[in-house]
Amino acid sequence: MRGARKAAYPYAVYAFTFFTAPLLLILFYSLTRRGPGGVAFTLDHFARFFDFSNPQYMKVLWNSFRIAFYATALCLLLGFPAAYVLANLRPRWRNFFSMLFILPMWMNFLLRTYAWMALLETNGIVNTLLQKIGLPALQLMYTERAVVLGMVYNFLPFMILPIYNMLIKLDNSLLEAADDLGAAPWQTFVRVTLPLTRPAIFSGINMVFMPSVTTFVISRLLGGTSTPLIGDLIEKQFKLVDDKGFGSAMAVIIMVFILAFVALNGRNEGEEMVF
Amino acid sequence: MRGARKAAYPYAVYAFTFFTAPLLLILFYSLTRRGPGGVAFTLDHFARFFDFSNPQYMKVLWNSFRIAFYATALCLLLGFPAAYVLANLRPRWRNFFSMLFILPMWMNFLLRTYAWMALLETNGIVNTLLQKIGLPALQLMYTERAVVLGMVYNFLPFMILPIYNMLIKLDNSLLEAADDLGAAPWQTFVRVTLPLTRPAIFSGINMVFMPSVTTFVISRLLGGTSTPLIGDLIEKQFKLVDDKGFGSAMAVIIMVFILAFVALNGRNEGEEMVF
Amino acid sequence: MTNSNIIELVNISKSFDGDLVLGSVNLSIRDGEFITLLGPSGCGKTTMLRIIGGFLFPDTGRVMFDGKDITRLPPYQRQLNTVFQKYALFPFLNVYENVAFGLRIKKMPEEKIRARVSEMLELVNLPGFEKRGVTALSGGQQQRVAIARALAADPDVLLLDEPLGALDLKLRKAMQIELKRIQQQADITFVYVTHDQEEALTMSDTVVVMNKGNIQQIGTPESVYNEPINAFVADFIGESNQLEGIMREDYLVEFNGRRYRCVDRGFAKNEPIEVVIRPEDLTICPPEQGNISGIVQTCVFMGQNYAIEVLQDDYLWTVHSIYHAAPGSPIHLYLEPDAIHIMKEFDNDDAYPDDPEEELLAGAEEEEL
Amino acid sequence: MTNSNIIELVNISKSFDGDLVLGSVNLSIRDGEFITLLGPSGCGKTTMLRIIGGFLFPDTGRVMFDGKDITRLPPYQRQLNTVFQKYALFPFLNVYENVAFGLRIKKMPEEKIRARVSEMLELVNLPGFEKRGVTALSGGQQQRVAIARALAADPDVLLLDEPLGALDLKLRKAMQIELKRIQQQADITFVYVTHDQEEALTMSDTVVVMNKGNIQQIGTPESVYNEPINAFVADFIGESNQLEGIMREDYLVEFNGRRYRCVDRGFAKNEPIEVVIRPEDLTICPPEQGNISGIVQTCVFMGQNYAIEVLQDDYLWTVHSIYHAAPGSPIHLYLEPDAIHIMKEFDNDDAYPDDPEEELLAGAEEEEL
Repeated sequence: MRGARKAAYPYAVYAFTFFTAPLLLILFYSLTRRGPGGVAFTLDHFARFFDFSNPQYMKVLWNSFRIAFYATALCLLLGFPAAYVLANLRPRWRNFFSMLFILPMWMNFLLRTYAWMALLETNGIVNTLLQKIGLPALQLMYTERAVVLGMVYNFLPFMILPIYNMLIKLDNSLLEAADDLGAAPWQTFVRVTLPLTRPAIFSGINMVFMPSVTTFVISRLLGGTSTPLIGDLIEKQFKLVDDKGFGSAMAVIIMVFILAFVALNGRNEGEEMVF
Repeated sequence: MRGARKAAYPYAVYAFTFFTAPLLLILFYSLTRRGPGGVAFTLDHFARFFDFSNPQYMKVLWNSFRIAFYATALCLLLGFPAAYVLANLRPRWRNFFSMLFILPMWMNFLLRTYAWMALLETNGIVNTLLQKIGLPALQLMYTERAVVLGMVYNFLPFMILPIYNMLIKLDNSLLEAADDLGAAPWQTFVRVTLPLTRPAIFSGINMVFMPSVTTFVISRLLGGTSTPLIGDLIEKQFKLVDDKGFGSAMAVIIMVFILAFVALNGRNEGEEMVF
Repeated sequence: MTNSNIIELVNISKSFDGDLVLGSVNLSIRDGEFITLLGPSGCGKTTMLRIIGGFLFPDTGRVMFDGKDITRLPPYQRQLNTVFQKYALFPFLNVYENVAFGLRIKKMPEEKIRARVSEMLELVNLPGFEKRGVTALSGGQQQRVAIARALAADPDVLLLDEPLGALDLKLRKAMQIELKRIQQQADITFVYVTHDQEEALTMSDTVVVMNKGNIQQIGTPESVYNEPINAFVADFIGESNQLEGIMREDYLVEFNGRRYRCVDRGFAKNEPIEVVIRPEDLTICPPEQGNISGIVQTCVFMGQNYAIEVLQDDYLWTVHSIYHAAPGSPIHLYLEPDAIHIMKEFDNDDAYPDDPEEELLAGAEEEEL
Repeated sequence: MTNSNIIELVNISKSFDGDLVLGSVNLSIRDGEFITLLGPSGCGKTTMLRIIGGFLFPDTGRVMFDGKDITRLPPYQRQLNTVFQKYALFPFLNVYENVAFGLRIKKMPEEKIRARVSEMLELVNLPGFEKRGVTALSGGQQQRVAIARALAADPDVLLLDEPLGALDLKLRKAMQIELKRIQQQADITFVYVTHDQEEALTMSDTVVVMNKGNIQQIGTPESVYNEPINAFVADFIGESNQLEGIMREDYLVEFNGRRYRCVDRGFAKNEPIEVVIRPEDLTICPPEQGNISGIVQTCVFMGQNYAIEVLQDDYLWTVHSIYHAAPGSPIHLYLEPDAIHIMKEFDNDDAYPDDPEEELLAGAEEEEL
C-alpha cells in the first residue's frame, strides 16, 4: 500500500490546495482593507456587522436562521416518514421510489425552483385551480412562506437520504427484541427505532440547515424583497457593491455559526457521522 | 411495525407529491402550447430543439456534455487520490481533513464561486502574483477552462465522498490476501482496490456529471458568453423569453439523457449504489 | 418440571417462497423442562423457535400456550421471551437500562425495577455491571445481559436461539453449565436451539432431533444417543459405524459377512436392515475373546482417547479406545450384543447429507427470513 | 516431514500501544510438519502467525526462512501463503480467477494456469466449480477455494488462521479430516492457529500451547495432553481435576488429606506442589479396590460417557465414565499412580483465567490490528 499511497499524495495535495485556497482568500479579504498604503489589517468589517446601534445586519442573520429553522423542521417532519415508508417497501419498489426522490436532485436546483415558481405564481397552476373551484387567488409568491417551501423542496432529499440509509441498515433483531420484551409497535418505534436513527437525523438536520442558512437564490426568486437573507447580503457585496471585504466578513461569520451548529449537533452524534 | 408504518404513509405521500409535482409540471409544459383555443398538445418544442437544418441547440447540448465530461474526468483524477490519501490517514487527521473538504459544501455554491472568481479575475490574485514575478497576466476568466475549473471546484466533493466512504469500508483482509499472493503494492491497487471501489467511482461520476451538465450559474459567472451551456438556454426561456414550453422541453431532453447515462453507468454497478 | 404441557405445537407447517421449511410438526413442551431443538443448519429448528416466539406465523396449524391458542398473537403479547443469537442488546442503553427495558414498558415502579435488575444481574453473575455500556462488554458478558433482560420480565418460557454460537470453546462449556444452573434456579421452561450435539446432550432434559423440516426423534439425551431411531439420528448425534445387514432370525443378525448375536427381534426372516455401532462400543481385546478382527489403518490421538480405523475385509471400522494401536498391526475387537443397534432400512433422503454444505446454504437463506 | 527447520523465530517480541502481545518467543518449525499454535483468545497466536506471514513486523527478533532472514520482507516477497479467517476471497472474481490470482501475478502462461487451477480444485474437492461466483458458495466451499488459492502458488508453508472457526460443528469435523489429507497430499508445512484444543489434538504433528504472549509447551498431541507442563496447559487442553498437594517423599504425594503412590521424584521433602488428574483416569471400582471414595453429586450424559461429580470431603472430583452413577449414592474410584501428574506450584497468572472473557476482549482488540 505504501507505494500507492505515495503516488497519490501530490494529487491529494493539489486537490486540497485547490479546495481551500478560496476559503483562505475569503478569510484574507475579511480581515484586510485596501488603503492608500496598500493592504492593511482591519477588524472594521466585523465591527460593521456587529454594530449594536444599528442591528440591521444582525437582524438579517437572525431572520436567516429563523427561516432555515422552519425549513429544517418541515424537512424533518416530511422527510422522516418518507424515509421510513421508503425503507419498508419491498426492494423493487424501494429502488423505484428512491430514484424518484434522487432524480430531481440531478437537475440544477435553479431549474427546479423555476418549475416550482410556475406552480405558485399569481397566475400559476395553484391559483388557477383555486379560482376554478371558486376560491379567491392567494398571494403565494414573494412571501416568507414561499421561501420556506422552496427550501424544503430543494433540500428535502438531504434529509431523506441519510435517514433512509440508516433505516435500511437497521438491525432487525433489535426491533424484534423490543417486540419480544412487550413493546407495542409504537413503543418499539419511540424506544428503539428513533434512538438508533438519531445520528442520521442529526446528519440530515445539518445537511438541510447549512444550505438553508446561506442560500440567496431561493429567497430572491421566491421571496422577492420580502425577507432578505444573509446570503443575499453577501452576494450584493460581491456583485453589486463590490465590497469584498464586508462580504467576506459576513461569509466568515456565517461559517463560524455553522461550525458551531455542527459541533453542537455532532456532540450528540458521537462517532457515527453518516454522510 | 405495522402501526408506525401506517401513520407514516400520509406524510410520505405528501412528501412525494410535493416532490414530483414540479417534474410533472415540466413534462406538461413541454408537451403543450397555449393557443387561442386553450391548451393543446404539441411536439413542436421538441421538434424545434432537434432541428437538423439549424442545429444550434444540439450544438449547445453537445458542448454541455463535452465540458461536463472534462470536469468529471478532472474530478476523478483529483478526487480518487484525494479520497485515497484521506482514507489512509490516521482517524484523527482523517476527520480533520474530511471536515475541510465538506466545509465549503455547506457554503452556498454561488458564494464559493464568487470567491473563486476573485482568484481568477484579470486583476485577481493569480494575475497579481504572476505579474509580481514578471510574467504576463493571463485571460483566466470567461474561458471554457474557467468553467471547467469552476465545475471541478464545486463538484469535487461529490466525487471524493462516495469513494472515500467506500475506501474506509474496504475489507483490509482482501488487500492482505493480494499482498500474500505475491502482488506488489501497485498490483494490489490495480487488481483489488480499484475493482472494489468501482461502484463508488461510478456513483461519483454520476454525482459530478449530472450537475455539470445542467449548471448555468457557473458558466455564466465564469464563462461569460464564451460557451453557452444548455442550462443557460433553459434559464433564458424561463426568465427572459418566458417560453416555458421550450424551456421545459429542453429540461425533459436533458433529464432523458441523464437517465440514460445513469442507467448505463448503473448497469456496471450492480446492486451496490453508494449514495 | 411438571407433567403439564405449557406449549403445544399442532400440525405446524411453514414455507418460504414455496420451499417447505417445516412440514406438519407436532410437539409438546412440558412446564419447566429444558428442551433442545437439535439439527443441522436448514433443518427448520430456528423457524420453529420463531413461530413459538411469534416472529413468524405458521401457514397451517396452531400454537397453544397454557391451553390458549396464541398462533396469531404478536410477540409483545406472548408470555415468553427470547435470547437472540447475536444478543440484540440495545447499543444506546447501558446494562441497567437494557435489563430494565421490558419492566419500563410494563410501567413497573422504579424501586421495583431497581430490585429486579440487581436480582437478575446477580443471577447471571454480573453484579455491579449496571452502569457499563453494553458495547464494551465481552461476548460472554453480552450473552449474560441478554439472558438477564429476557428473564427480567419473569416469562414462563425462555427461547434461546443458538446463544453460545459466537463464543470460544472453553467459554461455551462454562456457559453451558451456567445456563443449566440459571434454568434450574429460575425454574422456568427453556426451549433451546442448537446444531451442537454435545451441547444438546449435556444440557437438555429432552432432545428433539430435526432434519429437513421434520422431527426425527424426541427423547432424553440417553435415549437419542443409545437408541437412535434411524441412521440420520445415529450419524448426527455422535459418530457411528453404519453397515447394511440382514436379520437372519430373532436375536441373530448378519453383517460384513459374519453373524452376531443381538438383542433385537420382531423382524421378518432375512429382512435387510441397517446396523449402527458406536465407535466406543468396540473394545480392544485378546484374539480369543474378539468377534471382529482387522488391520489397524490409522490411530489419531483425540485427547480422552484414540480414534482407530480398522479394516475388516472391505469395511473400515472406527473405534474409540483409550489404548494406542500401531498402524499396520492386527487388532481384535469385542462387540457386545446390546451394542448392536438395528433399524429398518432407512430412507436415504433422511440421512445426514454427504455434502453438508448444501444444508448450510439452505440455512443461510433461512436466517435472512 | 524432515528434520530440517524451514522457519525459525528468534526472540520475537511485539507490543501494541504499549501492551506486550508477544514476549521474546522462540520457535522452530520443521519442514513438512503440521504445527498448531493453540491458546485462548488474546494469547498472541494470531500475532505470531501474522509476523510469520509478514503482515506485522516484530519489535525485536528475527524471522528466518530456510536459513535466510525475512524479518522485514513484505508478504508478497515471502514463499508462504495464508488462508484467512474469513476466507478473504475476491468477491468480484469467480472461483477460477480467485485461484488463478497469484499465478497471473507471476505471469504464468494461460494453459499452465488452467491446468494448475483444475489440479487445485481437484485437491480441495471442488472440481467443476470454476465458473461459480464466490459469494454464492457456502462457508465450507469458500473455505476450500481459499485453500486452493493459497496452495496454487505452490508455497513451502501454508499459514492458516482459525480457518474452520465460522463453520458448523459437523462440517468442521469433516474439514479437519480434509485439511489433514490436503496437507499430506501436498506435502507442505502447515502452521495452523486455533483456540479449539480438539482440533489441535486431532490434526497436528506438533502442538504449541500459548498463553499471554508466551509459549507454555511444545510437543506432540499426546505429550501436551498426557504430560502437561503446568496447570494452564492441563486445564486448557481437556478437563482436569486440580488440587494442591505436598510431596512427602519421592514417589509419595499427599493431597486432599490422603497419601498416594506416584511416579514422580526429585522434589524437596514436603515441597508444596500442584496435582493434576484427568477425569477419565478415575475409574469406578468396587469398594475394596478404590483409593478415593465420595458421594455422587451429579451425573450428566455426554454422549460417549457420563460426567460425574463426586464430593470427597471438600473437594469435588470430576469423573468421566461410561457407567451411570446415581446422584446421592456412595462411589469408589481407583486412581493409578501414573495418572497423578505432579507439577511445581504454578504462577496463578499463567492459569486459565476464571473469567475467560477478559481474554476474549483482549483477543477482540488483537484482531483489529
